Amino acid sequence: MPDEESRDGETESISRRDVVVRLGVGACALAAAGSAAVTLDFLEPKVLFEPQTTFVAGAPLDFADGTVRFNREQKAYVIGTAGGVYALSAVCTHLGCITRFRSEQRMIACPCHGSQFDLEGNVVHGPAPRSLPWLEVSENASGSLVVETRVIVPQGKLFRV
Amino acid sequence: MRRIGPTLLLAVTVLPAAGCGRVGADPTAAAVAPPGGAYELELGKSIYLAYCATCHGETGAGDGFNAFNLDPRPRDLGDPAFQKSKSDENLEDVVRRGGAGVGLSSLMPPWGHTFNERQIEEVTLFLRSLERD
Amino acid sequence: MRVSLASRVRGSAVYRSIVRHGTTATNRNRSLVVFENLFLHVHPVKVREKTLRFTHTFWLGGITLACAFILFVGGIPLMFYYHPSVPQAYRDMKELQYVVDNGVFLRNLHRWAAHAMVLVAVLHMLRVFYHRAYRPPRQFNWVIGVLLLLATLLLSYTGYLLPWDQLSLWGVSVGTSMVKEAPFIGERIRFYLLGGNVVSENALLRFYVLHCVVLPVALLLLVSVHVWRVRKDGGVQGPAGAERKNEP
Amino acid sequence: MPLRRLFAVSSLLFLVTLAVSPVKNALRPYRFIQREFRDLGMSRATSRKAMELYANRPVAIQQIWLRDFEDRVDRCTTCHLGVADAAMRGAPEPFRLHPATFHTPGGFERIGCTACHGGEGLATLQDDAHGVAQENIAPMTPATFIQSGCGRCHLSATVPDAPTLSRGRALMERAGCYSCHAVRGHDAYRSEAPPLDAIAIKTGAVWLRGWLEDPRAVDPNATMPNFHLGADDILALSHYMFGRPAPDALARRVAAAAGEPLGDPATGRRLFSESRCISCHTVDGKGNGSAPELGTIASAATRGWLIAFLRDPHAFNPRTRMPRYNFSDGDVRDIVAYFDDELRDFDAPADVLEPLRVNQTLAAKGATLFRNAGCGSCHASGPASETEKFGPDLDGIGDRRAASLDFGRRRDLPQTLTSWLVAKIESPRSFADGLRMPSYGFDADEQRAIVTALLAHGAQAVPEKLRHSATQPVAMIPGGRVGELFSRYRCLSCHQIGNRGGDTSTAPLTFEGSKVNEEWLVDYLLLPSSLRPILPERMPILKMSREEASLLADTFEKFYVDPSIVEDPFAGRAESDRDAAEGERLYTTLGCRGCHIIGMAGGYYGPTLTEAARRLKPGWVFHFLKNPQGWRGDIRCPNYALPDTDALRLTAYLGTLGSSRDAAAPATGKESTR
Amino acid sequence: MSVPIKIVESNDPMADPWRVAIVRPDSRPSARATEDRFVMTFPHLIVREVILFQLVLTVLSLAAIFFDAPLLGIANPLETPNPAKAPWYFLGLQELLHYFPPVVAGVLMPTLAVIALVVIPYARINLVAGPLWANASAKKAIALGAAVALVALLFGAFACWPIVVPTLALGIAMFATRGWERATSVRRLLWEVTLPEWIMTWFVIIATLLTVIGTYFRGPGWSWVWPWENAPRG
Repeated sequence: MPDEESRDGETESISRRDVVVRLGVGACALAAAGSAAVTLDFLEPKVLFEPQTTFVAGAPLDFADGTVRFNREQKAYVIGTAGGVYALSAVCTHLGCITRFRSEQRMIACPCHGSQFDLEGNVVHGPAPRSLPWLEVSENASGSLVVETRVIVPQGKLFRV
Repeated sequence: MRRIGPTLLLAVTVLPAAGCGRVGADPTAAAVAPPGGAYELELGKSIYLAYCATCHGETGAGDGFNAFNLDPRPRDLGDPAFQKSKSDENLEDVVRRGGAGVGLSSLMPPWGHTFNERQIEEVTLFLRSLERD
Repeated sequence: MRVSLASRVRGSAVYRSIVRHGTTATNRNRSLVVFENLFLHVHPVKVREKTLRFTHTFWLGGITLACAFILFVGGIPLMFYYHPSVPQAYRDMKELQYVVDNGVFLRNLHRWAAHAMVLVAVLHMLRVFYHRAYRPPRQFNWVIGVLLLLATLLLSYTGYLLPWDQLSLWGVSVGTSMVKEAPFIGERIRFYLLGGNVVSENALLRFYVLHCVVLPVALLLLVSVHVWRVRKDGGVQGPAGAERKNEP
Repeated sequence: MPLRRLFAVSSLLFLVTLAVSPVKNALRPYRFIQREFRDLGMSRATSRKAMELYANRPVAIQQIWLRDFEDRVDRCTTCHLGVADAAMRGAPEPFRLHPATFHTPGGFERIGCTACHGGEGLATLQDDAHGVAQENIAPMTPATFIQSGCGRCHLSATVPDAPTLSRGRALMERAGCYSCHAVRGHDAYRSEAPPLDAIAIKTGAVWLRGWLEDPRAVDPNATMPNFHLGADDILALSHYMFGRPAPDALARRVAAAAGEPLGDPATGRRLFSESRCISCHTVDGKGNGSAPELGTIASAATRGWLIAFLRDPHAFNPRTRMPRYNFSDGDVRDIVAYFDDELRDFDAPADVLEPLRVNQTLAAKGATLFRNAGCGSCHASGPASETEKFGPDLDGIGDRRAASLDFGRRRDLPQTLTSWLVAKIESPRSFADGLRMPSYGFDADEQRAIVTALLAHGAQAVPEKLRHSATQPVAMIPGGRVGELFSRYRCLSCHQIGNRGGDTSTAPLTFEGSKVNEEWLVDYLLLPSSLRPILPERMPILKMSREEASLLADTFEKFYVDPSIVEDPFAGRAESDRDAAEGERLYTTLGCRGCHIIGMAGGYYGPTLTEAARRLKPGWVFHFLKNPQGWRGDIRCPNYALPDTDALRLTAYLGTLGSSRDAAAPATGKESTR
Repeated sequence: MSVPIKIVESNDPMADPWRVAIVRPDSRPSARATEDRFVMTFPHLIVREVILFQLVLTVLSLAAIFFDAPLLGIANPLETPNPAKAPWYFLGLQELLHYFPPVVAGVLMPTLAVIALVVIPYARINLVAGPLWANASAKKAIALGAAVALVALLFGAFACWPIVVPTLALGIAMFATRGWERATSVRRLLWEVTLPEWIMTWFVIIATLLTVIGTYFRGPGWSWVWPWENAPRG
């Protein structure tokens, strides 16, 4: 207890009682710290029940120049060009509405606040601050296209087919 | 024995066959394997009874009902000497490519296109269980 | 002469802004420890030495309080992994057991602490009775105590349904069907309690809210009053017969 | 002890106890198993890349989440890390690569693990996951019954690649389980057991009592189980049955037949063998055994009844699989004469067929007994709706917890569902007194098959999209005249059409039209020749008229065809493809004679090909040779992966066989599924 | 010091006019406590409290480590476990239900119990109670005897032995202490037991008894079983 401490708090005169007390206080502190750590670990989910972030878009051949396919579940466009295939997030960069592809004007429009994007994802006009991000496209073992919606790639990075 | 048997067989056959000397050699490792071995043995058995037993017989003695006017007679698969003389690769090869494929009688047909590799493996596993002791 | 880290911290302005009293063991400081501290100032600065004796109260009230504290603190993390819905509620128990780190420990702790609290609370009540500590001026605190006991029972009981296993379902069915027998209002009460006529997902949700919000708050209030009253009524009272001993 | 020391000690104690759980948690078994797997993987890795994949594997709980399959979560792959990893072929458990089955590899993401293997998918501890000795956790399905997993989704009677399951279902069908136990999807089931109202005019009291005492002792082929009836019960029952009035029509027929003159046994014997009765019946144990033993038939039924029955079996038992042969009155008299001469029990008491003078009180007693024993469930003459479901219904039996089962007296059994079921089937009444289920005398394999079939009945049906009922479309069973013929000759008793019909015959008729030539079929129906010398089951001579035969053949030719089979495979092919000589060489080198007979030489497994040309259409032969299993999944003929040329040449060779009528026996070809 | 104590003990404070001081039920006895030794709350009380908390958590943690909380199969309204039991602290009531109509056992009795508990500190008898037999009149004895008998008969009528037996036992004990005023040690202590204490003790005993029976001695169909035959339920 403090009352057993040396009158002068600055100097460390190590009496046996003092050690005992410090031992106890230390143990408590340790326990507290440990509990905190364990709680954090506890709060970290160890399994996830989330929809797949990747989806199979189809065979490369399905994406001739100009094809635009919308995957509703994954909120992404898969677009075929002469050079290759790329995927575009369909989530508007303004307030996160789901954009729609207007086939007649061949552009992407947001129903909420009228933002408009071209097929590269660049903002044509509207409140949207940034262009739509490009998503990673790769090929799986069976040779069909796989889009990973979590990975954003620099604009213009086509998947050559 | 009914449960243990397959386990041991599995230990001595499939593990080396699958080319995992390091793990397979370890008996304790093999001893952990019964379920896998049992399932595979079951599959192998059902394939054997359906396709092979008519000539080789249910016990593998080469006395299936279709055997009697075959020349040469079907192999007695239970014969320990035979079992010793053949590696799993050999057996699988005969099953796969038939007698003709390995320079034996063409009366043993090739099953390589009827079964997939895994099934051939399972049959082989069962063949090993036919050895008489 | 070496200046320890500890003492340098104690010297810092920040530390002083938080802890107003010094470390030196003067009675002034010790008093400050108590009444400068929100949680400790339910205590008087000085207490009768005899009240510290184990046999004086057997610390039963304290143990009950400790259980309550453990239940509060342990219950909150559990809520992070619980959905009051069918069949997810039951699956969450399995998740705690199989997936969540230390989940099963926390669940067990919560369960056993709950049982312990009911038991100790009862013992506490008996202790108070046999020590005649309900006598004036403590009458009202006794009443609060009884209410606390009821709150404790209800908390434990509402929590009993949450795992949504056979034990919960039928434990609660049996209990609530007793309520049903109350004349005139019984049916009604049960209907409100279960949010229906059978123990269903509604009941689960209602019990969940009761268990996690309503009753804990009620308990908290009652406990604060209870503890505060203990001090106002002149501290813990030990054996009534204690005085008898020191007759001339 | 001074306060401060107490404080120190309790603080330490506090710290230690709080530390236990986190430590325990850090030592969860799966973490070690996954590290072990990493090392094993790296030791087996073939490429640096693979090596790195193993090395960088995070230690974490793996799971297969089947959102639209009862929202299952299978965490088996947390420890069974190699199930889909080719490098883990034959590795020690728990890392072993999963055996190749119909669904694996590839099916994991769709059906997970517990769907077939049972157990607790959520668990990450071995004993819990495998449901070892856990009252509230599903135990794993033992390897021997694993095919029950297939049955959860595959509801058809026969499931390819699941012989045990299929056999179990067939056995349950035959044994009549569904007439006492309600089971989803078998509500319309009717047992083949005959209506009993004609008993009095069929046989005698002595025989009946013998039968009631133990049917299998009288007839090894009997499907009727042993009810373990006491002597009094048997007496009462027999009085009850003889008390029941036989339908007049039948009674008159029998009486009339009894009065007819005796026939000629010699002719009878010839007719008997021509009619291939032992394709279903047995004589002294020789034969197929799916129908009653006939060795002592003459001592089991009166002459009059036999004659009347053979003339029109369907009048006596509408549900029988026995065809109505087109015998002349004389034929029948001769056959029954042959029975009287030879197929009788010579030690049987003289009065074995004496009817019974009915005692009404006993009869009344028998009536109650008849009801209580549940005889009506199988023997009722009415439709399925009238029969009473006696036993408990079996839906969900596959998911019952051992704890919820009544083991009664059987303390000897291990407390598992499977052992309980096996024991129930083996000796149903050993569990307690007063149980009504009779014993069927199944052998171990049959028990295993039936339990497999039972375990397939889950508590809830699997979601629609996962269910898989029929492998082939339900066949068009024609109406009108042809329909009558189908029913009269009971084609479906032996042949399968679509997913209907019995499996006695090796030749399903679904696409018979694409396979055989019409004129051959007519001849065959009139005078069936044996295609498989080795099999006791052969097509009987039904004595149908040429008109009937051609009508049937014509129907097959027109309707039962597979459009994917071309008429003429040689169309637009090189002349060299018609090289029959080359085909003959192939026939030898491929070892076809191992199974097929041509002339005299060859194996007995496959059908004789001596007259292939007359029988088989070249289009079908080609189609079959290209991929035998494509014709039917369970074909035993190996797939030689023949190039078109070779297949065509073989076809051409077979086309030369027996086109001239000089071949020894009339012969034709069919593939075997024995 | 001794004076106020006597008053507290006397059955009727108004009966002794020569007393110097009277402690009325609503006054604060703390005045008396002046000579008690005082110590600083910190550290003496605080540290004890900390230790107490540590010990409680330690014990509970050990329990949590070694005994898993029960978890049976998922709730299934179609499959009633036999017996279906409430949590242990309600099993006393459930046991009562076995003897009395639900209204009585499920509602009346618990309500009465709670009310009884609430009014304890307001019932005069609880405040001034002295030893039961201290200068007790024969009337009192008869009244008590009658009460005990009545209770016993009442519950006996419902064949509720777990209550009847302790009632009689305690009744006998109660009368047994009658003559022990001059006795020493234990007997003397027993003699000092007041009526409220007798009643509470009675209540506690039957409550415990019923709970124990309900928990360990009831099997399928609420039939009597022995714990060791009882299938272990969570």
